[in-house]
Formats: sequence, structure tokens, C-alpha cells
Amino acid sequence: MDCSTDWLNAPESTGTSIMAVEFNGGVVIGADSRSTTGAYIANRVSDKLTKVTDQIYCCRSGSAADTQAIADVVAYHLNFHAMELGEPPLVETGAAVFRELCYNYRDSLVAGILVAGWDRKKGGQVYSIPIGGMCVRQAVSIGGSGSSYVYGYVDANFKPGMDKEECVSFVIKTLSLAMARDGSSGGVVRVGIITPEGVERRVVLGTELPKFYEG
Amino acid sequence: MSSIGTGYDLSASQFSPDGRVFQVEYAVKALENSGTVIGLKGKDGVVFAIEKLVTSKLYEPGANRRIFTVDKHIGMAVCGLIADARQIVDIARREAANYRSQYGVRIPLKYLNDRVSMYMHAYTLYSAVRPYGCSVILSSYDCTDGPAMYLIDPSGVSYGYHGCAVGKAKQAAKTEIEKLKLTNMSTQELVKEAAKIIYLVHDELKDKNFELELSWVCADTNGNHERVPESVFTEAEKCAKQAMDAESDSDGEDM
Amino acid sequence: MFRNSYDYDVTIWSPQGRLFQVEYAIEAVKFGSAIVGLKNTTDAVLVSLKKASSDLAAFKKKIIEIDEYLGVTYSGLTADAKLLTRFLRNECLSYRYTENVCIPAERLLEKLSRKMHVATQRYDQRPFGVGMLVAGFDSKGPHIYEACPSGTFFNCKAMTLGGRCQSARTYLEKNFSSFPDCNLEEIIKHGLRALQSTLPKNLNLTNQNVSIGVVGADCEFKIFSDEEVYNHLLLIEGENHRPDCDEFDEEDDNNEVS
Amino acid sequence: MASVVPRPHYPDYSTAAPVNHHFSPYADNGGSIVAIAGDDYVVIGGDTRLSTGFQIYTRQQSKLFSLSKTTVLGCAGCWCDTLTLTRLLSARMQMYEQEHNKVMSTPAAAQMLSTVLYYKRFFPYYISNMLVGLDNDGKGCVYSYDPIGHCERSNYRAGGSAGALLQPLLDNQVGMKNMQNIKDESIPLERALAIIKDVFVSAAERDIYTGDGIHINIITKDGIKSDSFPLRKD
Amino acid sequence: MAMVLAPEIPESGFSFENCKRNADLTKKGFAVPKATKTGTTIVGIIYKDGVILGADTRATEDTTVADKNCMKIHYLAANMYCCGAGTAADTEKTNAMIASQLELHRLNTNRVVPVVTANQMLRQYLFRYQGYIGAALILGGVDNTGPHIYSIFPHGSTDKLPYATMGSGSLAAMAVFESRWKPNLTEEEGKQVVRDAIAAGIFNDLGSGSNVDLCVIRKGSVDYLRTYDEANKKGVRQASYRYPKGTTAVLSTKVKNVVVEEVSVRHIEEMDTSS
Amino acid sequence: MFNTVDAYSAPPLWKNGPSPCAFHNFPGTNCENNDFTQHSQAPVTTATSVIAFTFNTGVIIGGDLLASYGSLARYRNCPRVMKVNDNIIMGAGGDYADFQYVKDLVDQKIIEEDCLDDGFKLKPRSLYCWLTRIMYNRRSRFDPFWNNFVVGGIQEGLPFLGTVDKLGTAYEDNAICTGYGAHLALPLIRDALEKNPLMSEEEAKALLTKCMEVLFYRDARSYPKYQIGVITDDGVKIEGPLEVSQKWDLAHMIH
Repeated sequence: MDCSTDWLNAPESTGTSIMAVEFNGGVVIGADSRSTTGAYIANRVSDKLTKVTDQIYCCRSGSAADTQAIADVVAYHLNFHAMELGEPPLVETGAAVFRELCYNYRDSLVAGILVAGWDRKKGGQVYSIPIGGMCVRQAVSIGGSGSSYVYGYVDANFKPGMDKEECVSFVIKTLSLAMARDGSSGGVVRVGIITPEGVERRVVLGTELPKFYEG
Repeated sequence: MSSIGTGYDLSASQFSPDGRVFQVEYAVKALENSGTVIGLKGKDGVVFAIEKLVTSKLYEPGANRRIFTVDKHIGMAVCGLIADARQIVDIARREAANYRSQYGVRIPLKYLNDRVSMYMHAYTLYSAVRPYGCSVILSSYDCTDGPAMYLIDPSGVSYGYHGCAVGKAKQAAKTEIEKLKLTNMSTQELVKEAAKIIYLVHDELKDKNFELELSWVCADTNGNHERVPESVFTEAEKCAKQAMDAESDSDGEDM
Repeated sequence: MFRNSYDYDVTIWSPQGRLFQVEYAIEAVKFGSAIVGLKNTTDAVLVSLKKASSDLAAFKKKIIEIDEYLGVTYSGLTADAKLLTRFLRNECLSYRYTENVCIPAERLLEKLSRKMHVATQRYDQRPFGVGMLVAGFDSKGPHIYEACPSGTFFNCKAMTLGGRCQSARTYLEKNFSSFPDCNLEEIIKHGLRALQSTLPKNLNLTNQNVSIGVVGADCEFKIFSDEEVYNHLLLIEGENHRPDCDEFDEEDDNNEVS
Repeated sequence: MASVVPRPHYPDYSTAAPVNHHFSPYADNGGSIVAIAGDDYVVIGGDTRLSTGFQIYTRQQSKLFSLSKTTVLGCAGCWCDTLTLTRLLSARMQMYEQEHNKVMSTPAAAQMLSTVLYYKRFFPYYISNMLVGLDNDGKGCVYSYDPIGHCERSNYRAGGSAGALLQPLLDNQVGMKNMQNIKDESIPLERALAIIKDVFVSAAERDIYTGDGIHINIITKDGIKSDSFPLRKD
Repeated sequence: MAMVLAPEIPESGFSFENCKRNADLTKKGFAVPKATKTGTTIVGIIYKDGVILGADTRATEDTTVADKNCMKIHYLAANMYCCGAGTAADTEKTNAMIASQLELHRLNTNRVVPVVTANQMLRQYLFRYQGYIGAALILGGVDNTGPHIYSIFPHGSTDKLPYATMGSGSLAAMAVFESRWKPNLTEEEGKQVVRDAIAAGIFNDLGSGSNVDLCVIRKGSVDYLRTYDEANKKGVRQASYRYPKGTTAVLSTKVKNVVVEEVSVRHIEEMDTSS
Repeated sequence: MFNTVDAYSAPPLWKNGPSPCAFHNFPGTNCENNDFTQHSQAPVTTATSVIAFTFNTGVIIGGDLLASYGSLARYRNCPRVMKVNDNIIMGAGGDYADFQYVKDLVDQKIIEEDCLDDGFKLKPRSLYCWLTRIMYNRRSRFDPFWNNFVVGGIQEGLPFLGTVDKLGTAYEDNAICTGYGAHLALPLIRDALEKNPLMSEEEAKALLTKCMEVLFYRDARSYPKYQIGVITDDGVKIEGPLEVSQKWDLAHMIH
């Protein structure tokens, strides 16, 4: 197939770099903003940090359609559940609902999701649900196509017990590195900080990203 | 009950002219033949105690328990028709299992209570079924949320309680419970009090044999619902018997 | 018999909180011929009285094997019992199919009672008119269970059901404390004596009208042959355990019960 | 434009995504079964090696299943099917016994097995079955099957991975084929037992899926007796 | 280009003339004839004074044992041997050819051929055929620079190692080496470890079987220990399978008398044993 | 005849209505996928070998902590040696998502049994049989669990060890290894057990440690952190994470 017309048929996918880190008062999540169909950038400022409940967010990677649909279903489900419970659902519960969908329909979905949030029982939590539908809690987790270039960076630079701003800067640096090397990731870095007080969103524009060696 | 026998009391789907659903009220009557059940909620857990009436000496001791574990962390004590109650236990267990498989965490007691009471209520709506002839008490302990206890009636109504009693001698038991300062008491103390109350309200003239059943769910059991250990049980039973003896002595003095 | 207007449907509670239909179903159990179940520390024994529905009919089988270590006997409506035994066998088979072991008696009873209980809850069903005694052996030893039309079951030291079982019950209550010390032969003798006590004066236990089933630590559930029954009957020959009252009125047996 | 259904791919991970495994529901777990029937006995032997590819799963897996006191089934082939089929059969045997108050006879069991196999005609149990026992006259009988339920009664038979290797040998030594001046009578039990052991010794020499040991069942009117015999383990 | 006048002299090397035909036949559904594989366990280690090579002796054709006692340790030169796994014909012919080249090389240079030379020849030869020559080899030998073990893959890659295994049983054998090999083993220890490695292959890999062959190469001497250990004894027959006389059918008999045409007698002299 | 299947299969994605493709499909074409073609799935996040064998008084099981995504060592703290109850331990290899799913089923089974509190505990042979049934069921629907399970336990006082693979192929032996372990570790264990059939617990641990070391050297999907599970009459112990001790001086010998 001619490479320049591949966007005609390719589904929109968030060939992506996403990340989430736990810190003692909550979690920091981050993502790039590039959505591609083939090699064409269908959206250069997309938001891959999707709200599920007030204090649970998910970072989406994989097929844009699949992950958005899953996020919709889960958001509906959890909000209904919150009404039944009379209190916000646990992050663990949110992750379980994501996992259930991703696992049961693993043959028809392409979705790698990080579920992150804060609840009063276990504080800030990050759960990683890759393609295939397993689910594990991690102190720091990265995902998407760009992640494979930065595993080494994360392993070398993650320290348990970082405070909020350290985490934010760690997330921005990691994502910048991933975006620099992965053609399917790029644009701006969107960051979300989820704490008991609520969610704080930040955007780091493409021009403001930290610079690294570019030779 | 002025309307008894007027024909408005034959179906659960029927109101009497004075706005009552008699079938539900009759179902509640079934509880009055059943052994007394009490639940006490203290500062760090919930204790169940049951007077299990033994109707034949041919039955094995310890069989036909009336305290059930619904999920690791939830206990249920039942009063009324045991066969009906078993089905409620079954439903509750299924709800707990579903919740766990769907949400990956154990079911909150409040949520389970809602589901079970809704289920029991559904049986008071149709003429094709009958209301359940049993009441159940649910209990759990959570390290962040503390102890919780709910009582569900055959009508499907449920409330949270600090202390509650159903069954034959519920009135007498309630009076006894009200004497206690429940919110300050530990489960260790509650076990003894509960055993004492059961022995106290047991009517030896009407029912000869009974077995005491005790269970707890508290911080000491890591939030698991368990039958109380053998040693605690014998200790509590001993205390109760001593208290009874003391009481009958003092009764004697009064006379 | 007709007592009031609260008894023609199982979904109706009486003002006293009773379910007459269930109670009537329990009455049906008494129409059957007597059955006895008892156990020592290693074996559980079922003894039952067979009846022929007419002089021309053969004696009915009253003890039925369910699985390797499980057997039942019943009293009440035969057809209901047939249905339930089929259910029990199926449950045993599927448990064995997935778990590779014989189902523990208590778990089987739990399933049975659930099935029987559902029939006491719904307008379109009637309670099962049959009482059952289940003998089983598992890792916790021998068991005798009674299952009742109300959907309740009891773990028993010994139990009897069926027509004129009161005198058998009296016998069992008098003697049950000695059962754990009995050997198999003695415990069967106790069973036969209890059964004999239910008979009218003019009737005796024979290998035609008695069946015996045993399950234990080293024997899978087994129903005795006529000859074995005869040999055991010889052991209590000449004994009489009928209560002194001599008035037994013959029941009429036009119902299909046994 | 030809539309091709794409196989699932994982575009968001540039690491070599796991390859798409082709799933086959069957496995060949090897093993051989030999049975010889006489006038009042039948002997069946199966090797005890369970294997796949070049790997030995276990050296001590009996492939004989007794269905009743006079009927034994030998299975070689796909082991997961064997496990399922034999569980199903033993449930059927129990149901029959409870329904009819008697144990199913060998010919009846043989017919049932054929039916059970054919029921899975289009997703068959991939097993070479051999059902042996005493028939209603007390004579030994051997029923052999193809995977989808064709059934044939004979007096001797070899099946499984070394079946093709051993059947001609049995034809000659048990069936007395291609021999002259030989009395046409069925061989005694001792001889049958010796032949079974010997043919397995030969099979172990040349068939890589046969080895480790044999488990033998000897069925006479007195019941089932077990015997075993070691084979080479390479 | 075929010459019209002179008959073609076949070129040396493999003939590929039937490849296209065979491909067509395969497409039509004819099965490719199976080659004998030595689904094998072969190993080699370095010990204190040299190298020890080991091999099992089973050759298989699909799932049938084709040869119960075949030789898999091939002679390459007086100071080196090579174990072959894979397609039996490939390993044998490759080794034979390399052996002859090595001999020529030795005669040319007039010194002991270094093991690395054999390794170089083998890898170049195998690489040329891109894996179509299915020979997986373990080359071992001792030269002036000491003992050497090479493992050579069918595609022509080689590794120099103190212990190496190849063939379908290589994992089993490698497990033994990984847990028990150490530098400077004595000859007895070395032989035991190699035997156990081969036995692990024989017992755990169905493609390997029968006996253990060893070859110990020291500086200046070689012990080729054919059937070093009989890992499995063949089972003993229970019954006799001798046919009584007359069992085989005689379909027709025809007697033809020998016609004597000439008689001659030759006398044989007695050997002189006097001295 | 036996309805054991349905509880373990996924419910449809769209409930209570026509499936989404029903709107744009031509009448008469069946939009539901044929069961035989639908599942082309493959294992995604995988765990490698499980090593298990019996010793004189029990069973030992080992497995590392890695879940690989292709060749990426993605999750490095994924335990897969689990205690089932006091009688049983289980190890698993293969797809980690499938393992989590089956683990949830097993856990729920144990919770239900604990709730019954009737004194009967699941036995290793029963779990092994049950696993065989669910694995075979799924393979028969062309939708297998991509796992190997190893079940270890004590039954009737004797060690039990059995395994089930994705087809439902199951067998018992005194040494069982899955994945690369079957080729690398099993020969060592078989040899050791032949020489010393009544190994002590210490000897068994030493042997397993050796096997983990060999596997780390030669299996590219292994990881130097692992867990050991031991079951004896005294119950279940899960130890770990343990570290593989490594020797690399060999590297100096290559010139």
C-alpha cells in the first residue's frame, strides 16, 4: 500500500505515550497529545486523560474508538455504582471494571489503559491494564508505543516517596523523551494531578518541553 | 387486628380497607416461634448471639446453625423459618460473589444490605409468592469504616442498629440491651454480655433444650466473620450461667 | 380436616404465622410405611418397611442408592420421592464429574433442601409430600440426615419417619445413647427392633417386607439381599418391642404412598 | 479493492508484539495399546509413557480404565480427550447401573462407546480406543474403534502409536495368519501375556512414543488382575 | 549453456536440477520424502588435559527409530573430532568433506591443523548453503594452542565455548553442564559429567536414545570410546518365536539336478610353520 | 448434562437489545460470529516456567516474578505461586490475564467453602480435576486459557502433584515443570529424585534453587527474582522474592 495514503483506511489510534505515578498524597498522570491514522496526525492536541469519576482518571492507548467506548461504559457504570453506594467508588473498583471489559473482549479490543486515582482507603493508586486484560498495581507505570523507549529512563530515575512537584517534573521529562523518539507520540504534554482536593490539569506546550540531546 | 378473617388477608398483593398488608404481618408472626437472636455493635466489632431451640434429642448437637458467613467479612444471623432464611443466605452470598467478581473488592455491608432487603421486599409484592418468614441481621467490620450492623424484616425494611433483637423474647432482650453502653464496649466484653442476655431471656418452662451460638466480626479477627473461639465461648457461657445462678439466688431472696 | 381459609395455598400465611400447606405436606409423610435411620461411629444404617399397594403388587423398593457412599429411604408420596432421588443422583454425578470425589452428605442435603424449599414458596407449586432419611459416609464419619417437606434438614443421631413412627421414635430415644458403642450387627438389630415396634400385632418383620441399607468406613452403600435380611431378622427373632397399647387401626391405603 | 480482515495487531507497542499462536485443540500424546482375547479371558496392555513432541510428560501414566468388573477401556492418543471421555463413560456406567439395577455388560458398553464417539462426529475425541471384557457367554472380546465411533469386534488388536508396527505381528502370532500345519485354537492365557510383553519390548525398540513400562489388565470371570512390566526409558 | 558438440561434464558440488520439479510435485500434494534425522544429544567440554565429546546413538525417521546404534562422533583429523546433529546425511558428508580438506591442508602445511581452521571451513561451507544443509555440529580438538570446543549452527554461525550442547536434547544436556561443569575437571570427572549430560538427553528427549559414545582427545592421543555406557538394556523376551518346521507354506517344488561337466581337484600346500 | 460451563464464560458486551452490528447487516446474514473462527487470540503478557516436585513430606513449587510482553520484561512483580487453602498450593505459567481470571474463580471457590464452614476443605485432587474440566471446556470452544497450572498439595497424608495445560491435558507425577523448565529443569530433577527419592525439605529447596539458576542462565524470558511455595503437613509457606545467585566467571575463559 502506498504509504502516503494509509490514512484513508487506518482507524484512528492513539499511538501514544502515557504515564502515571503514585505519590503520598495522590497520583500524577500524563500523556502526549498526538492521535494518528496511519502516519497522518488526525489530532495534534487530543486529550488522552479521560475522566471516569471525579477522582478516577484513565490514560488511554490503543485504538481511539475502543478506548473511548470503554471509558464511556466504565464512566457510566461507576457513576451508577457511586449512586448505589452513596460514596465515590474505589480506584481498585474502577480498575476492576476496566479489566473486566478489556479481558472479556480481548479478541475485539485494542486497548492499553492506565487507571489512576485517589480514594480514602488506599490513597493514590495506579493500575496498569495492558492489551490482554491483566491488571496490576504499580507505583509508576508507562504505556503506549512511546513507552518502550523510556523504560530505561523510568527505571533509572524513579524514586519511591517523591513529592508532587518532583512527580510532575518526572512525568514531563519522561514523556518528552518518549515523544522525541516515537513518531506516533508528540504534541503537547498534558498532566493531571489527582489529590483528595480534586484534579489539577496542566499543559506543557511543545515549545516548553524540556530539551535533551538531539544529535 | 380487626380485619382478620375478612378476606383481605389472603394475599401479599392485597391491601385491607384500613391500608395494611396482612400477609406481611402474618409472616412476622413466624418469627415469634423462633429462638431469640441478638446482635450487639461495640466500638471495634459486632457480636451475634443466638438461642437455638433444640426440638428433639435425636438431633446432633451443633447442627442447623443459625449464624452464617456470607462472605469472609460479613456475618448473618437469622431468625424465623430456617429454610426461608437459608435462601436469603444464599442470595446474599451470590450478591457478595458477584460484587467481588465485578468490582474486585469485597462488598460494602451497606450495599449488600440494600440488595438483600430489596430482594426480600420483592417477595411482599406479588400474590404468586409469599413474604419470607424470617428476619436477618447482617454485620461486618472494616478497618476504616468501623463496625456496621443492619436488621432486615420480612417486609424488606431494614435499619442500622447498635443493638437489636428478634425472636421469641425480643422484648425482654431489647430491655437488657438498652442497659448496656454499647458504643464504649469491646467485642470481648460484648461476647459475655450477649451470652448472658440469651441465658436470661430463655424461657425454660416452654423450651427445655437450647444451644447457644456466638459469632463475631471485629478488629481482632482482621475483619473476618468467625464463630468465637472455643475458649472464649466456654468462658462466656460460664459467665452467663454464673450470672443466672446469682440472679435466681437474688430472686429467692426477694421472695 | 378443613380448618380454615388460610390453608388452601402455600403462599398464604395464617394469622399465627404458620404455613398450613407445608404442615399438611408433612402429614403426607406419615402415610408412608415406617423408616428408620441410625448410626454408630463407623456405619450408617437405613431400615425400612416395604409395603405392597395391593395383594397383587410386588413390594416396593424403599431404599435407594444415590452414589458410592450415599443412600436414601423415604416415606410419603412415591412419585415425589422418585423425582427427588433422580435429582440427588444427578447432583452426585455432576459433583463427582468436576471434583472427582463423592459429595459430602451435608452439601447434598443443602442442595436437596433448597429444591424442596422452593416448592414451599410459590403459588404454582405444592410442597413435596415426602420425608427422606439420607445415610452417608464421608471424611467426617457416618451421617443420618432427615429432609423434611418444609425444606429443612436435620443432622441426626438416629431418626424415624412414616406411619406409626412414634413408637419407633420412643425406642430410639430410649436407646440412642448406646448406639455409638454398638458394632454393625447390633446397630442393625436396633434398627430392626425400632421398626418392629411400629407394626401392628398381626404383622411381623420378614425378609419380604424389610429392606436394610448400610454404608460405612469400609463399605460402599449396599442394600442387603433377601438372605442377608433374613439372617439379621433371625437375630431378633422372638423379641417384641411393640408398645403395650394394642389398638392399631388399619389405615386405608388408596393413596399412592409408601 | 480486496478487503482483508487484518489479524489483531498491537500498533501502540513497537516492541516485537507476541506472535499470533495458532491454536490446535488436539495434541498427540502417544502411547500404544494391545489386547488379546481368549475363550475365558482377555488381556489388555498399555504402555505408561505420556508424551508430546520430543518431551516426556510422565513415565507412569496408566492408559487403562476399568469401567466395570468385567470391562476395561484402553485409550491412546489425545490425552485431554481421553480424560474427558473416560469421566463421561464412568458417569454413564453409574447412571445405567442405578436405572437398571445391573452393571452394563461389555457388549452394551461397547455399543455405548460407539454412540458416544459418533455424537462428536464433527469435533471428535482424537483417541484410539480399545474396549475389552467378557461377553455375555463369558468369552473374551476386544472392540476397537476409530476416533468417530466405528466399532469392530475381534480377538486381538494393537492400537496407538505403535499399532501399525504391532498389528502384523499379532496377525501372525495370535491370528496364526500365513502359517501352515498349525492347530487353529485360541492361545492360552500365559502365552497371550508373554506375547503382549514381548511385542511391547519390540515396540519400545522402534517407536519413540512407546516405552517406560506397561500396565496390564487380565480379565477373567474372577475379576480384573493387574500386572506391570518395565520397558526401556529412552 | 549446453554445448552442442561436446558432452557436458557434470560440475562438482550439489545438483539442483530437480528443484523446480520437486517444488511442483509438492504443490500437487506429493509428500517430500523424509530424511533420517539424528534428533540427537551431542555435547563437548574442555577438561584439564583436552576435550571430551559425547553423543547418543539414536537416529530417527519421523517417530520411528531408524538406527539404534549409529555413530555421531565423526573423525575430522587426528587431533579433532566433530559430533553431528540434524540431517544424518548432511552431517556425515559435511564432516567427510571437511576431513579430506583438513588432511590436504595438513599435508600442505606439514603441521598439526589448528582446530580453528576446521571451524572456519565448516562455517564458511554451511553459510554458503544458508541452512539448507541441516548440520548442527560440535567440533572439538586439541592443537598447539590447547583444547577447543566450537558449536556450529546449520546457518553457519559458530560459538567458542568451554562446554557446548546441540541437538534436540541440548537443553537437557546443557542443564547438566550449567549445574556441574567447572574449570579443570579431571578426565574421570569430565567423562562422568559428559556421560550424565548425554544420559539426560537420552532419558528426557525422545529424539535421543540408546547408548553413550565418548571421545576423549588429549594432546597427542585420542580415546574413541564407542558404547561407553549402555544407558538402556533391551528387554528380554518371555516366549519363543521359533516356527516349527513346515509352518511356511511351500507353494510349488521343482527339483533340478546338477549336471557335472568337469571335475578338477586343487591341492593346497600346507603352511610352513617350522620357523 | 453438566452445566458447569456457563458460569465461567463472559456475558455479551451489549445486553438488553440488538447487537450493534444488527443495524447495518443485511437480513438473513448472521451477524454473530461463528465460535470456531472468532477466537484467534494469543497469549499477550506471559509468565514463563513453573518448577515443581515432591519431597519426603510435601511439595515444592517455584516460579519467577516476571510477566513479559513479548520480549519486554514489563511487569517485574507478578507473583504466580499462590496458596489456595491449607491443603493446596498452585503455580501457573502462560498468559497472566488468564491466570488472574482463573485465580479469581479459585479464590471465590475457597471463599464459598469457607463460608459453608462445614469442615470440608477442597482437596488438591478435586481442584486438579476441576481445573482439568474448565480448561478442557474452554479448549473445546476454541477459546482456551493460555496457561499451565501446577497443583500441589497434601491428600490423605501423601504429597500430591499434578498439572493441567491449556488443552486440559492433565497428569500427575513427582516432578513437573512447564515451559522451558520442562526441557532444562526437569532432567535435573528427575535425576535427583531417582537418586534420592526421599529428599528432605532442605535438599528440595537447594535443588529448586539450582534449577532457578540454570533457568535464569538459559531462558530468555526468565527473571532473577522468584518465589518458592512449600506445602507440608504443617501448612503452606510462600517465600520470596528470592534472588538467583549468579556465576559469570565463565566469561573470562573465552578467548
